[in-house]
Amino acid sequence: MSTDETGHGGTNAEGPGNSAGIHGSGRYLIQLVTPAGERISHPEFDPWVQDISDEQLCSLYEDMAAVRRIDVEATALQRQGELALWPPLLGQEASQVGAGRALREDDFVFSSYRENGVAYCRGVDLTDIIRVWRGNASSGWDPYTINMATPQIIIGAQTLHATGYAMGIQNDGADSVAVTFFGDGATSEGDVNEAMVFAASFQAPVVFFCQNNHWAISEPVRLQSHIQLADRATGFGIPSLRVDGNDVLAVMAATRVALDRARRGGGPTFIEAVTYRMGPHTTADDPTRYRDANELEDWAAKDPIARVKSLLERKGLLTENLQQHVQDKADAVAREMRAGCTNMPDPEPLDIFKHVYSSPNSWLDRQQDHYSRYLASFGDPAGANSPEGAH
Amino acid sequence: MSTDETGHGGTNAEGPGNSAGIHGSGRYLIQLVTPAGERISHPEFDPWVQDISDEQLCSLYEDMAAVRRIDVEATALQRQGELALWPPLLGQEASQVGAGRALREDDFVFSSYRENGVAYCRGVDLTDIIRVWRGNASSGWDPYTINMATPQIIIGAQTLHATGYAMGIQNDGADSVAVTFFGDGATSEGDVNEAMVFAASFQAPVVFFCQNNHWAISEPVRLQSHIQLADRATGFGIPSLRVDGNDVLAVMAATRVALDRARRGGGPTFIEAVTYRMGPHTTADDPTRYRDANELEDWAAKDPIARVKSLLERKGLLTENLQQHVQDKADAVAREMRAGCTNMPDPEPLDIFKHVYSSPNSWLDRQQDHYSRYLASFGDPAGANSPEGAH
Amino acid sequence: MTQMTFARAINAGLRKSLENDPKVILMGEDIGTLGGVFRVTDGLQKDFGTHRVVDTPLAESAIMGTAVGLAYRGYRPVVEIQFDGFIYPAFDQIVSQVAKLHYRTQGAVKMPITVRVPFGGGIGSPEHHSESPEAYFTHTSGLRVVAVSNPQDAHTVIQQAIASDDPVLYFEPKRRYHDKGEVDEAVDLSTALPMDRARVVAEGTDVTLVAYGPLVKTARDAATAASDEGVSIEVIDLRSLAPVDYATVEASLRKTGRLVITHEAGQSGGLGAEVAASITERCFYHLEAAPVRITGFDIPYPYSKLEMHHLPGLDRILDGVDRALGRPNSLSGLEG
Amino acid sequence: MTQMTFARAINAGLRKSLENDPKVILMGEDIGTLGGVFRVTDGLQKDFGTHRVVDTPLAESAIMGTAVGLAYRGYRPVVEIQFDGFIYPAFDQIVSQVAKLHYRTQGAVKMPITVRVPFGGGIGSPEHHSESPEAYFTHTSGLRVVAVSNPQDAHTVIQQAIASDDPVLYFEPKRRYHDKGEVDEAVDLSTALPMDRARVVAEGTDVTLVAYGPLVKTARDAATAASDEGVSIEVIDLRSLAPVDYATVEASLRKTGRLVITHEAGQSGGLGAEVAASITERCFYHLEAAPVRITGFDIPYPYSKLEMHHLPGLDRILDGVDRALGRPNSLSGLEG
Ligand SMILES: Cc1ncc(C[n+]2csc(CCOP(=O)(O)OP(=O)(O)O)c2C)c(N)n1
Ligand SMILES: Cc1ncc(C[n+]2csc(CCOP(=O)(O)OP(=O)(O)O)c2C)c(N)n1
Ligand SMILES: [Mg+2]
Ligand SMILES: [Mg+2]
Repeated sequence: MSTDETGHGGTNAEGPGNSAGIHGSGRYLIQLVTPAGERISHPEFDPWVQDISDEQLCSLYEDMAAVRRIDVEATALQRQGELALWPPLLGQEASQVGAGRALREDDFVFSSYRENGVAYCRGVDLTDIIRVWRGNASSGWDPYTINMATPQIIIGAQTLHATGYAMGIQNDGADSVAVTFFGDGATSEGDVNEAMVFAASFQAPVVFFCQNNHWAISEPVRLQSHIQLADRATGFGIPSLRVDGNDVLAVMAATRVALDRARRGGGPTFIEAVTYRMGPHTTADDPTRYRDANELEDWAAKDPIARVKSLLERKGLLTENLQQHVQDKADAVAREMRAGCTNMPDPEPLDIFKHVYSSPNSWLDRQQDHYSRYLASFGDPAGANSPEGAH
Repeated sequence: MSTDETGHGGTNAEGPGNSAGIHGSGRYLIQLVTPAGERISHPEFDPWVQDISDEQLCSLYEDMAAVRRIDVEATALQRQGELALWPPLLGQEASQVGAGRALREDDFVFSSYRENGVAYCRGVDLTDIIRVWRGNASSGWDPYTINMATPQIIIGAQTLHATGYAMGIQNDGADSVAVTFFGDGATSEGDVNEAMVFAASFQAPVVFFCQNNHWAISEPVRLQSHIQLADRATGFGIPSLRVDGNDVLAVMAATRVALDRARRGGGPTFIEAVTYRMGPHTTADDPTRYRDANELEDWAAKDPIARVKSLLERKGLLTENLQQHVQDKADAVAREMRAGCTNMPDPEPLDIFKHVYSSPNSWLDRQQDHYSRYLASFGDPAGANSPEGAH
Repeated sequence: MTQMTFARAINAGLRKSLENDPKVILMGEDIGTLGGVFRVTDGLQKDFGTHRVVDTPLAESAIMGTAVGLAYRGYRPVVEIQFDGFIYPAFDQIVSQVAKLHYRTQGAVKMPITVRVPFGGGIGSPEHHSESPEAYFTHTSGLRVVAVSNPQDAHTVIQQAIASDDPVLYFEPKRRYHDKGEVDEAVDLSTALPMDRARVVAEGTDVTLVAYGPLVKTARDAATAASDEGVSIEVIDLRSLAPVDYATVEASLRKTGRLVITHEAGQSGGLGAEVAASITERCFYHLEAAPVRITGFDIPYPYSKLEMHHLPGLDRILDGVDRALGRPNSLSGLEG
Repeated sequence: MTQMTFARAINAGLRKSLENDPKVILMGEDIGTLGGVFRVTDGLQKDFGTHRVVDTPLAESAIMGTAVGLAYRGYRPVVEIQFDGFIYPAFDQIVSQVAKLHYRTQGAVKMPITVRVPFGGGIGSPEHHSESPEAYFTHTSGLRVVAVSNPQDAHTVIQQAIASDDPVLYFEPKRRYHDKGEVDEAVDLSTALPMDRARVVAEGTDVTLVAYGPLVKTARDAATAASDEGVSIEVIDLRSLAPVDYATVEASLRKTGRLVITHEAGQSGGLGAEVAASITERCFYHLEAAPVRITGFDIPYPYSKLEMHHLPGLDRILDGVDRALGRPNSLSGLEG
């Protein structure tokens, strides 16, 4: 959760040039660490993570472990009836932490509902992360406080927001970047494709970060596309990268390449992070209905956290001390989130009328007036004891 | 207008194999006749038009001339107040006749508003072609009579219809093909991109025929895309062809390649026909406001009809006889269309209530009853002398 | 007669349609192996194959647009929109194509498309999963719109909708999916109540209460509660939202003279406005009081902790009944 | 005061907004070099540059969605939808994003987006060029909807809409673009009639005639014609369609006791239903007759040779006025 110490590779003047690692075919899978945790050298992408010190590597591990712990805790909270729903990102920690940690504070993120790991890297308050899933708000936080829009549920819609935001950055003459996260299924939506049209046409500083986690609820990625998703972008004139999404260093490198291009006026980049949704779509889903247990096993062997742990071990960094520290951190995070959840005050009935408009509206004001009279007719102006509506 | 004599190349067993002429990059421009009318040999595509006899070449010329004459006559009718509007296809005759003549009768066309040349090749009645533009109907013909949907005004919407129709062909186990025509501007619409997603996913027998006429009203094609439109399709896993859209033979060859692939179960193909809209967007448009006269001149030098004429001349086929025949044909076509236009009976007021539903609807029946009473209150049940509505 | 859930009743209706007409084809997201997120299409792909029950890529405009193409080819597509809030990307294809093609082609091209939409709130979901978008479609000429309220109707009307040559928006009250009811699977469609007809589901004499979809149950409960207080409510299940069967509503109104309409959708421009305006137009001199609308508020659907305040419940409906009857109510003394 | 056309008056208003606020940015298809197909943005790109007046690729959902992103970044996008019938591809972004984001984020993110929509028929165009989609938006919570009827309002209200922190759908009656009127370009926005207020444009005592957009002129002409027959019509230009300024309509109704509403959109579920229902609710005991709706029919917009039969004209409106007044009319003897 150390946004400030990272993300500078992209503006590193010694980094490789603008065309780094772009493969028109998109078929090349960027990998810097093997599933066994072996660091393999890669002349093109190594320079983009050469500033990642041992300490930072440990901190990436810490973030990934914390994010996983958030998932586990939130799932438990859901099972205990404290949350209405939770969309786990289990298995996608490297994609989200690698990308999230590559960003600068002034970059702006437009994500879907699954990017709680990115939000964590942006420094989101742990209570804010679950407000929506508890049913206490439609946005957990003020987007401007962490420069990240709140979860978007309409598949793909946020990619256009990112593109528009990027057009604004461009108009402002700034070198920030808009980064949008979306899934493999989202690539089929018109909005995502139109976003690429606009991004390419205006050469807007936007990064399209697609987490190909192989599933859109019950639909396998091959139903959306027979070819690799990274190839989609090239048809719009947008360079693309295909990266091992379970390799946190590779993801960080690829994201930095894309950010750097955008900052330098080189326009959009599309990143396909190849990863896997190891959990259900949401806590309401039962993936055993539609997918093979073997597939899950295969991917468990590529677990992103196990991988970074192996890397640390090979480097002699996986001390007991570190493990304890990470465990403590994860515990603290989980504790804080749980406390935030159970202590969250219930909203007030009349809150439903707030913020529909930014100035008075005669229709709504009348309805609010009538409803508060209705609530008052139960002898309780705040409505706390009023009967609930639907039966 | 001889649908029956053409379109067999695609099923010609001696034709080249399934992979003919597909270039992933889409950068290669297929040309069989130079602007000067010189037939250049092309080992890959020649076989696809080897059955085109001298006689058929003359008939292609005839169709193109007739189509141009339709345009000129319709524009005149518009100027004379007989038509409300007309969208000329001036300059795109080779694209439309080349593609239109490659089709089989059982193929089904879903076009935009500009494909009057395709409709001509499908055998449309000349009066039917202008019903819409006179304001006498929203469809000029029954789509099933010529297996061509009536003009689609919503940009790109028809590409999905074609894809769905093709899915139906597939389910039926037939070897017909759905062919959809659309413009360069249309490639930016979500629908067109979603159509490619579905077509690729289901490997539907559909041909995406994009007439890149360089303009979408006042917007040049480079605003829609910095790269060639044919490249778009490859990002969806759809093979594409880029063809000289002013070369009727090349267009026919490319279309046959695409149709053949579809018939053999090879799925969709995207064709970019590079052509030019020599006239205004519609008769309501004034292109001098936004485009350079030089550009028009450049393209006039590549005129598709002049080209086929030169080819015929080089082959010694451009006899006075032929010229007279073609002239007579064009005159007859124009005469028939004009007569059809000016003799078209006006619709009846109560026609507005017909065919909203296929069975009685209580809301509408009441409104029709009330309106007929209203008309009757002017003493004229048919409403012919009733006052018109808006002022 | 079999006891079955609402969801199962639709499933059984879909199965029948698939069996009876080879041109019926189901399309949507996750409707195949998974059987839909609400299991409404459970088992159908297994039994009818991937060509009859089609998992589509994730793109609603394309689902609707390819359904149009399939209809051109003679098919009867039944499209599932996963949740109400995801129908908007398909809005253009619905409004400009599905609704208009029969008219555009002067009857030459039929659009026998059924669009199944789980709608309404009350299930504790986040945004976009609890919308009531029906008024957008009832205002769209060329569409038929129905909303079912009980397993038997769900079973019968889905088959009628699929058999209709007109496009039909078929709204399923998702919070009632698990409700059970008796279903006669041998129902004869030709003699069953046509899908464009309303039904009086509880007779009464004092006030007419019009509801549809999820609120029919609430309305019936309200009628039961009111009868304890000596108020006799006639409950009408609208069933068809476009066209509304005004003959049935009118007959009731002429008896009661008072009208309450309830729906979850926002009040302004909702279907309640249309019913109130039309009934006022048709029987002004029989009205003893202004029609009352008890509806959702003019707000985006709120987060689930507060959704019960947005949704019309039994008490709010009864308060509206009191208003229609001129009895003391929460707004007493306000109106002039 | 300058004499100018309707289109020019909007143009001048846009120019002022561009001058006064560097965050105002115009986006749309063909609005740059061409100046829009109706020339409403004529000359603006030349004077303000391609970064302030942006020709976009041909994709309405993207135009709206990128406008959302620009609003996130602090801009005030003014989007042109080329014709009413082309707004539907943007429907999802409008309904699920533009309308809901301020609510979703509890006021943190403002959506000061203005969507300019040339709307309505009467210009002899083919399908999709004459739609009246306003009711879809008036039923969408979170949006403000206005329709202007004369050059001065067009000029003033476009600036008010752009200055509003809420999203505004601004409907321009395209068949009136060439109408001329006096425009005070020095109008003070802070003292001008707020955009959410209706205006009585002709006083009268016998019946209240409510219109908006293109039909305000027709309504005024009807009032003039009726006065020859001794019928005094009060004409109200609604101006704001969401929210409707019911206080103004109510005041008139209390005077006349009779209401006629007219619009080009189809009747069922149109704004007329909302006005009729709300006015009935608010002043039932002042109503002498049922509110009358004179509107387009529940049909897709017909081909242009017949459009004048679909559009409410002066005579049809007067027939409705007669109905409201209980005078002989085309439906005399029908109602019970
Ligand atoms: C427009 C729209 N259609 C459908 C849905 C329902 N839905 C929610 S998530 C989802 C699958 C998304 O898959 P993907 O894009 O791969 O993202 P992932 O869930 O795997 O992160 C679907 C279909 C939606 N939210 N929005
Ligand atoms: C959805 C939609 N948006 C906008 C329009 C208005 N419009 C009509 S034609 C056109 C340009 C189309 O350009 P292109 O696709 O290149 O086809 P061409 O006219 O050149 O044949 C536009 C913007 C429309 N008809 N439909
Ligand atoms: Mg996925
Ligand atoms: Mg074009």
